[in-house]
Amino acid sequence: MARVVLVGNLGQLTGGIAEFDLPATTVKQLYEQLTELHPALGHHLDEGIAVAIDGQIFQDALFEPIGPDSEVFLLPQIAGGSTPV
Amino acid sequence: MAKHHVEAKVNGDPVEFLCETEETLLDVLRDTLHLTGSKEGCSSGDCGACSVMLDGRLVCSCLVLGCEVGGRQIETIEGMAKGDALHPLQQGFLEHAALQCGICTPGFLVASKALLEKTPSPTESEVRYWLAGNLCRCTGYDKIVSAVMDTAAAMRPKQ
Amino acid sequence: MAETTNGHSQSYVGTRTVRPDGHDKVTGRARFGSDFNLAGQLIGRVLRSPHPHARIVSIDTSRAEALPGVKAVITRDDFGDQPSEFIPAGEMMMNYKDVVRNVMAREKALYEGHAVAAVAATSVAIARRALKLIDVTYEVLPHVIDVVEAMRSDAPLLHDDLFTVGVDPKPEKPSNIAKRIEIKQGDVEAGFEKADVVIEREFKTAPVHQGYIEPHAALATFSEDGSTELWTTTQGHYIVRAHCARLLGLDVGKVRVTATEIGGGFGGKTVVYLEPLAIALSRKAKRPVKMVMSREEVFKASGPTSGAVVRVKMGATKDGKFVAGFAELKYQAGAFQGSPVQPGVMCAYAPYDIEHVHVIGYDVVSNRPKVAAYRAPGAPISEYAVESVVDEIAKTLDIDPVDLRMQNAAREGTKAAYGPKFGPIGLEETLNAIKKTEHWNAPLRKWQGRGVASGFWFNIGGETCVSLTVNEDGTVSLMAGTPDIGGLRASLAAVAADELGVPYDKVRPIIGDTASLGFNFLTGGSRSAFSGSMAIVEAAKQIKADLCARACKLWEAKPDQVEFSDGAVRPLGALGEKVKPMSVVDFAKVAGKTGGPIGGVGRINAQGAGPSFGTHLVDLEVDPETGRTTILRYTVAQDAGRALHPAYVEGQFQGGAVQGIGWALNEEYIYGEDGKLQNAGFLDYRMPVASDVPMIDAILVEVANPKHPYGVRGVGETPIVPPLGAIANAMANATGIRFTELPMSPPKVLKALKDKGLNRA
Amino acid sequence: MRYEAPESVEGAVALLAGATGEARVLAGGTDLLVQMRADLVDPELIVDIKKIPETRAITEDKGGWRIGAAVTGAELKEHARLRRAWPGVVEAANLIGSTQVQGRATLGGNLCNGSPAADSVPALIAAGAVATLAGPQGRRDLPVEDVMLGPRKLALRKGEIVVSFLLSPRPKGSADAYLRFIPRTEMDIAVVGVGVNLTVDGGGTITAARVGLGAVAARVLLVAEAAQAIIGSRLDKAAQERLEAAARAACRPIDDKRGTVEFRTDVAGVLTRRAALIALDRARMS
Repeated sequence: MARVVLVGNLGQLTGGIAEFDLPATTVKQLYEQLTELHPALGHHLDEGIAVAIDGQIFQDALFEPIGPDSEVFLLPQIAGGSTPV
Repeated sequence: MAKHHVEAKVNGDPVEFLCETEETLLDVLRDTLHLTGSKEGCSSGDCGACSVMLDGRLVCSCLVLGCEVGGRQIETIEGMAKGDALHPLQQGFLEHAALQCGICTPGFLVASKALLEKTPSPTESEVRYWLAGNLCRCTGYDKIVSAVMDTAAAMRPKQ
Repeated sequence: MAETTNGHSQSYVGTRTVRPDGHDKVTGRARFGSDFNLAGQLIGRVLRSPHPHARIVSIDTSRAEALPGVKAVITRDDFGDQPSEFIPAGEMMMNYKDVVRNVMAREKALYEGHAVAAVAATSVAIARRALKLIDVTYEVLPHVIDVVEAMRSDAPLLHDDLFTVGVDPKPEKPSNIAKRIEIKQGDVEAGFEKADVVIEREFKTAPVHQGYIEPHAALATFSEDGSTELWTTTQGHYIVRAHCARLLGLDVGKVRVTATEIGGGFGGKTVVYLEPLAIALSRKAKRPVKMVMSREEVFKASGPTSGAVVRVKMGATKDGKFVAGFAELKYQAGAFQGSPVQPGVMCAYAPYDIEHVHVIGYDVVSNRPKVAAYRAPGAPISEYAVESVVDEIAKTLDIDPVDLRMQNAAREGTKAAYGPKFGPIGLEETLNAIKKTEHWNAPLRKWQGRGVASGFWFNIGGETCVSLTVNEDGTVSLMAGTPDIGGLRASLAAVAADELGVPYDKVRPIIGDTASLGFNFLTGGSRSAFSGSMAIVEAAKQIKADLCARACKLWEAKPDQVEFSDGAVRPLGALGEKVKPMSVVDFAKVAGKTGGPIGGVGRINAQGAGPSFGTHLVDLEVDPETGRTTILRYTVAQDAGRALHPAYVEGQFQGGAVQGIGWALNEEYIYGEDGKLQNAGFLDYRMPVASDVPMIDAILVEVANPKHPYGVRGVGETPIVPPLGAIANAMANATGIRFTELPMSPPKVLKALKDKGLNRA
Repeated sequence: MRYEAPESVEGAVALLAGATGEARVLAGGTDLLVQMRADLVDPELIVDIKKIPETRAITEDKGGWRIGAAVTGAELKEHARLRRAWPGVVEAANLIGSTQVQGRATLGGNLCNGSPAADSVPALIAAGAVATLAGPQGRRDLPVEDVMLGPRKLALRKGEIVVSFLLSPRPKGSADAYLRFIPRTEMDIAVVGVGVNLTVDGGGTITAARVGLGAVAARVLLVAEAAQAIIGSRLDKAAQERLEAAARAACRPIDDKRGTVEFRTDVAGVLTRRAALIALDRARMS
C-alpha cells in the first residue's frame, strides 16, 4: 500500500481527510482510486496537479510507477515561468 | 506640408530619404532605411538601445529628428564590423558572454566604441558611468563591463 | 577546434563556447519582435482606458472607421465570450473568461491602460489620429489599488461573480479575494510552545515589472481560409498559438507562430496581449497588421508581479533550532485572479527543516494590470520575509547567520515544508561556499553593512520536442521549440556535439516555428536547457541506433559486434580487423544508399527537474544624511547541478542578483489617488543602471541532479529569490534598523534614521 | 508640423513671432521630442536654433564667458578653461541625462523646458548668470533667476528666444559647486539640486556668496538668506548649521513620486552644506 498525502486545498475536497493508503501501482490507478473514494476530487486531478513519488516531483505523468511502500504527495502544479492559478 | 527631403551619410554611404517632421532618426533608420540594428526600447532617451554616432557624437537616435540630419554623418551598429572582421568590442562581447537576450547589445557596442575612442584606458567606474544610459536587464552588467575593459586592454598598443 | 574525420572526442559541455547566434546579435542582424515587416502591412494601435475602473457604456467607432487610411477597428464585439472554466494551456491554468477580458475590455475597464479598442491603418500617424476618433462612454466607478483595502468587505468590487475559493462554507457574497490557500505540517501552535525565541513581523513589497528592454510586438497575417501566420516576441510560441486559436475560434493547426528573437521576458512574455488583436485586425482588414507597444503601454498594460503584504512568525530554541514557522501572504493578482501566491506559500519555508509549518495565502484582485509571471513567481516575496526574520533570530541568539542557516538547512531526505522529501540538493554547499569567500571576512566601516540570505525554487521540466538532422556533409541541424532567451542555443549545441561526437561549430541550432516541431511548453520555470538537453540526448540515441543498424548491414555484422562511441560506429572484436570505424560524416556521405536521411526527434515530457538553492552575500553603505544606499560588493553561490555553459549560468546568477537589487532598493509601481500609474517609464521606474552596481561574483556549485543525463538543474529563477532578504539584512546590519517595506528607497530610509536620531554622518 | 532651421537670430525670432499655432524652439530636443512622442505637445512649428552660430559658441567676453544657448553639455565639459573657471556650472550641465543625452542637451533648453528640477539652472543662478534674450522688440538681458516663473512658465515674450548666457569674470579666490540628489547614480531627475558660488578673502573668510536651490519649489530659487548665513564666516560648524537652516527654510516642495516634502527639505540642507564646502575648497585653491 502506498501512502498518499494531499497537500494544500485538495484536503477540502475530501472532507478534510488528507492521508490515504492505496494499492495503486501507477499515477493513473492512484487518480482512479482517489476519484472512486472522493468524486469531488475528479476534475481537480485532471488539471493543475503535480505528484511527488518518494520525493521526486512529476507533472502530467499518468504512467509513472508507484512502489508498494512509496510515499506519494499530490501538490498544486508548479508552472515556474508561467503563472500558476 | 510636404515631407522633408534629406541627404546624409550612414556608415559612410550616401543616403537620401523623405520624412515627416515628427519622425525621429530612429524611425528613419528602422522603417525607411531598414537598418533595424538600432533598437527602440523606450523612445524617451532612457534606455540607449537606439544609440548611434552623429558627426562623431554618441546620441540616442530616438531624440533626434530625421529632418535634422541633412549633410551629417551617422554611424550605426551595422557599420561597426569592417569587412570580414568584427570590431574587437564585438568579438569581446561574444567571448565574454556579455549578452543574453541581445536587444541592448547594439546600443552597448556603439556606446562602448565611442568610449574607447575617447578614453582608451577607462577605469571600471568610467566604463559604468559612460554606459549608465544603456539599460540591460539580463546580465547585471558584470560581463559587459569586463568585456569593455578587457577589449580596451587588448586594443592598446603594447609597450 | 580540431575536427577528426573518424570521430571526434572533444567535449564541449561545460566549456565557454561562443554562442551560435552571437554574430547576428553583435552586428544588429538578429531580428527581434519589431524587426519583422510584410509587404502591404498595416500599423495597429490600441485605445486604452484612462480610468482605473469604469463601466463601458458604449463604444462608437464610426468616426474612426470613416478616416481615410483606417482599414479595421476592433472592440469587445470582435471577440466571442468564453465560459468560466480553468483549462490547461500548456502547463499554465487559465480561465479564458478572464483572458478574453484582459486582451480587450468587455463590460468594464478594470485598470488604467486596459485595452478598449484597436485600429489598423496605413500609417502610424493615421492610426494615432484614428484612436482619438473612437468615442467611448464610460461610467466611472470607484477603484481600489491597495491589496489590504481590496480585501475589505466594503471595497469596490471588480467582479460581482468572484466568490472566494478555499473557504468553508462557500461565501454568499462576492469579494475581491479570489482564493484562500493553505499548507500545514505538524502543529504550529505546539511548535511555538517549544520555542525559546519567537519573532513576528509584517512585511510589505511593491509590485515590480520584469523590465525587459524589448516592448511587446506582433505581426500577423490572416488568409480568407483561416490560415494564420504570426511573428511575435514570446517565451512560448506554442502557448501563444493555443491562446490565439481559442480566443479567435481558429484551428490550432492553421495557426503558425514564429518566435522572433526575444529581447528579455523574465516571465512577462508568457501571456498574450497584442497577438490576438493583431490577428483579429488582420482578419478584418485582410492585410498583414503589425503592432508594437510603447514603453508606457508595457508598464501600464503588461504584467508586473504582485505587490504583497506578508506576516511571518518564526520560533526557534535557544540553541538555534527552528521549531515552528507561520506565515500569512496577501498577494495582488491585478484585475483578474491568478497571483503567484501558491508557489509563494510553498516556497516560504522550503530552505529549512522545520517540523511545524503553517502558511496561508490569499489571491486578491484590484484595479491594476493583471500580474504575469516574474522569475520564480511568488518566491522572492515570501522568502524575503522569512529570510529577514531568520536574520533577526540569528541576531537575537547571537549566532552567525550562515551557521544558523546551515544548522536548519534542508538537505537530502528533509521533508520539504510543502510535503515531499528532497532528493540530493545543494543548499549546504552554497552556504559553505559563501563562508569560504574572502568577501565573508572582509572588514566593514561605519555605515556599511553585510547581509546574507538563501533562496529556493522548484524548477520544472515539461513537454519538449527537438530534432537533430545529419546533413549530407555531416553537419548537424538542431531545431528546438523553446525561445532562446539567454544562450540556450549554445548549451543545446554543446550537448548535441558531445552526443554525436561532431565539432560544436558543425552543429547549427535554430528555434523552429510551431509548424516544425511537436508541442513545446514555453521557456520558463528554468526548464529550457534542462528539458531541451534531455530531449537532445533522446534524439541522438535514435541516430546512434540507426547508424549502428546501418553499419551492421554494411559490414554484415550482428548488433553486438558494433558500438557507437566518440562520434563513430566502431567494430568490436575480430570485426575490427576487417572494417574501419565509420564516423557520422562517413555515414552522411552514404545516407541515401543506406536507407535515406539521418535524423532523430526527441519528444518528451521532461520529469526530474531538481530544485536549485542559492545563497547571496552583499555589502552596502548607507548615507545617513540622505538615506541613499550604495551596493559595494556582491557574491552569489548557487547550485547549478551541472553547468552546460558556465558563462551563461553565471550570467543568470548576476542578472537575477541585479534585478533583485532594483526590487529591494528603488523599483516600484507608484499610483496616485486617482488610481493612475505615475511612473510608466524608465525615467521614474528606476531599474539599476551600470553605475549603480558592482561586479557580481558568481560561484558555481555543482551538486549533480541524478534525474538528468548531464546532472543539470534549472538555474534561471533562483537567483532573484535571495537578494531582497540579503539586502534587507545588510541594511539592518548597517543601520541597526530592520526595514520591513520594499523598496528601501532613500525617503523611507532617511525617515527611519531620523526617527531614531541617526541621520548624521 | 513645420520644421525650420534659420541661420540667424533675427530669422528665428521672425518665424516664432509670425507663428499662428503653437511654436516650439528646438535645441537639443531631449525634452521636446519626448513630449511630442507622449502627445503632451503637438506644435505647428518647430524652430531649430542649432544652425545659428551665436547659439553654438563659447567665447571669452571681457574676462567673463558667453555661452551660446545651444551649446551641449558635452561641449562644455570639453572646454578646459571654462571648466576651470566655472566647475559648478559645467558639472551641473554634465548631470543632465546620460552620455547620449549629453551629446544633445543644452543650457538654453534645460532652462526653457521650465522644470524646477533642471540641473543646470541652480548652478547658473548661483553663478549670477545673465541670459541674453532676443525678440521682436530687440534684445534684453535677464538674470537667470528671473527667466523661469513656474513649472513650464517663462518670462519670455512671444517670439523671444534665449540666445546666450553671460558668466561674469571670476574675482580671485572664488569658485562654485553643484550637487544634486537622485535615488540612482545616474538617469534620474534631481530630487534636490543645489548650486553654491562663493568668494573668500586671503584669510579664507567668505566675502560673497550665492545659493541656487532646485526641485524644492515651483521654480528654482535664489536663496539670499542662505548666502547671508555664510558671508563673513569661514564656514565653521555654526555657519554650516545656519546655512542648512536657511536652505531648509526656503524650501516649499511638494510630495510626489520622486520625494516627500520632508525628504526634499532635509536633503536640501545637507546638500547645500556639502556643496558649500566643496566650493570653499575650490575657492581657497584658486
